[in-house]
Amino acid sequence: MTPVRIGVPSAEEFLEPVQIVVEKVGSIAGVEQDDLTSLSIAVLELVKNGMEHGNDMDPDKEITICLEVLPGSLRVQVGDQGSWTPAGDVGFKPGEGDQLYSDRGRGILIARNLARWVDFDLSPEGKTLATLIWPIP
Amino acid sequence: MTPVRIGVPSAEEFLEPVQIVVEKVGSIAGVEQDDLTSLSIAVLELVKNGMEHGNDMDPDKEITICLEVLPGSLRVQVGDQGSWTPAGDVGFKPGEGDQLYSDRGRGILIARNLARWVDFDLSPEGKTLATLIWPIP
Amino acid sequence: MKIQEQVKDGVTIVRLTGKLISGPELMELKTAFQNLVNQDRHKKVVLDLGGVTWMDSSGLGVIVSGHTTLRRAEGMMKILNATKKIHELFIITKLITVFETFASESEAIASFKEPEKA
Amino acid sequence: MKIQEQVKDGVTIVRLTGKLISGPELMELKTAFQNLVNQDRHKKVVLDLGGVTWMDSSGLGVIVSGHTTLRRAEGMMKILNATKKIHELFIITKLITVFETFASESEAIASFKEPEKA
Ligand SMILES: Nc1ncnc2c1ncn2[C@@H]1O[C@H](COP(=O)(O)OP(=O)(O)O)[C@@H](O)[C@H]1O
Ligand SMILES: Nc1ncnc2c1ncn2[C@@H]1O[C@H](COP(=O)(O)OP(=O)(O)O)[C@@H](O)[C@H]1O
Repeated sequence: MTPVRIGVPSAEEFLEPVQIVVEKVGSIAGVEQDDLTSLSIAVLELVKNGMEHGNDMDPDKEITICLEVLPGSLRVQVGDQGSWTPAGDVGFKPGEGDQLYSDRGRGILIARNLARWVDFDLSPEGKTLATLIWPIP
Repeated sequence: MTPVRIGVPSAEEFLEPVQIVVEKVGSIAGVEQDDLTSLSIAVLELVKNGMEHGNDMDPDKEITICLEVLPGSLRVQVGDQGSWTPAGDVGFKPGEGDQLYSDRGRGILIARNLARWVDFDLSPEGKTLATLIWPIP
Repeated sequence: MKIQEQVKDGVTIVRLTGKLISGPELMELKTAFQNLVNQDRHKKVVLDLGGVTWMDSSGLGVIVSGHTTLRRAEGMMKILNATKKIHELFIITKLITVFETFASESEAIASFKEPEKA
Repeated sequence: MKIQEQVKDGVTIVRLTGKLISGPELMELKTAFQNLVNQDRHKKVVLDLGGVTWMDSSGLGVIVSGHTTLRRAEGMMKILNATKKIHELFIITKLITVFETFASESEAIASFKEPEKA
């Protein structure tokens, strides 16, 4: 099966269509019904980060999402127009200092806890590319 | 706003996610609430044709849908892996002969009646590209 | 899409709700029409589209093929409650010349009655 | 997302239903918490998440910021009916250490009562 690709402007109103497509592809790929929400939450954390931090919520900047069914896993890649890679640890460590009561953060923490694997890299063109792996039967 | 792009395998289960995205983009582009269904019907007629006639329902063959907001119109382009362009008239002319009772056909007829404009061409790479124009305020 | 059947005054009302989008569900509808013939309930059929929110040429195709299946066995299908948008599809495709359409269930049912002798 | 409010035994129950996805609706929820303070109904608040089908870090962020808004005015918010999946998010983020959570509305309401003098 050819991958499912989506490219959307960096604007919040496109989050829900992406969420719906991600769950649909997850369901076709064999992700358990009960886990589809967790899958789409994890992916949308990456999509929101790309929109906010990579593309500054500029609707002229595209976010791409590519969903590919591999043996034993669904691979989701989220690309933005920035050139960020994490320097050392990223994401919140709640419980340490003020972070527990922060009204933001937690995105990477949640994505990493829900998915089997989440990491960030640069694409061949030097743009931020987040990769998420979800196990499938 | 950057165009919205979707690429899906040629398989029926992807029609509904495409329908949902098309209506969402239509709504953001300013298509009247009441016309969103007609918009997605017209687009899905082209998507189904691409899947069936262009890609032989082969899930390894991709259908691409690109939605772009232009001044006064929403332009939707549907691409498949075939190299078809209509030779003269295409689509049903119901009322002539057996076509009235056929259990298929009617796709292009419906798309052309609902949208402002529908036509077919070859992409620069020589692949079938259907273009649909929908008026927006 | 959901298919529900109800019999009233000897007329089978087939009620569809949701999206009639291509896929296994449309095949179920095709089977449902065939079953009406197998169960000898095909003489008087009303297809209630009141709850259908989305439908395209594939949905129309299954309805026409159902019509043909019923006609071959001397049955008859009428359309009830098509929304404005769906009615438009029947007009565009001239299927409006094939089907009798109704906006009231009781009128659709009554239309199957033999005309009273004067 | 839908926000509904109900007062029971002096406790304001804020019921959320649907998807808590980033966007204007989440801002409405933020405003709703501020309004509780403005209307002096912030002392005893129960946030009922029973009808929430989807929520991510942005939703959690608004809930935490609501908690902070209420606390600053010496109010208190407790969580009711978080589904298994949403409860998991509270655990992952350690917010479970910030909020008291309940699976029964009457217990959530009762928890605001002053302990009886012996
Ligand atoms: N795609 C990205 N481009 C640039 N920076 C990013 C990206 N994704 C994450 N980050 C950085 O990692 C931090 C932590 O992200 P996250 O845990 O999702 O919390 P939040 O996005 O709410 O700050 C962000 O604040 C940002 O500095
Ligand atoms: N993308 C396409 N690639 C190849 N042929 C096509 C394509 N789109 C339409 N056609 C041709 O045009 C005909 C009419 O299409 P349509 O009106 O949608 O009816 P149907 O698809 O049910 O046959 C098709 O039968 C097919 O021969």
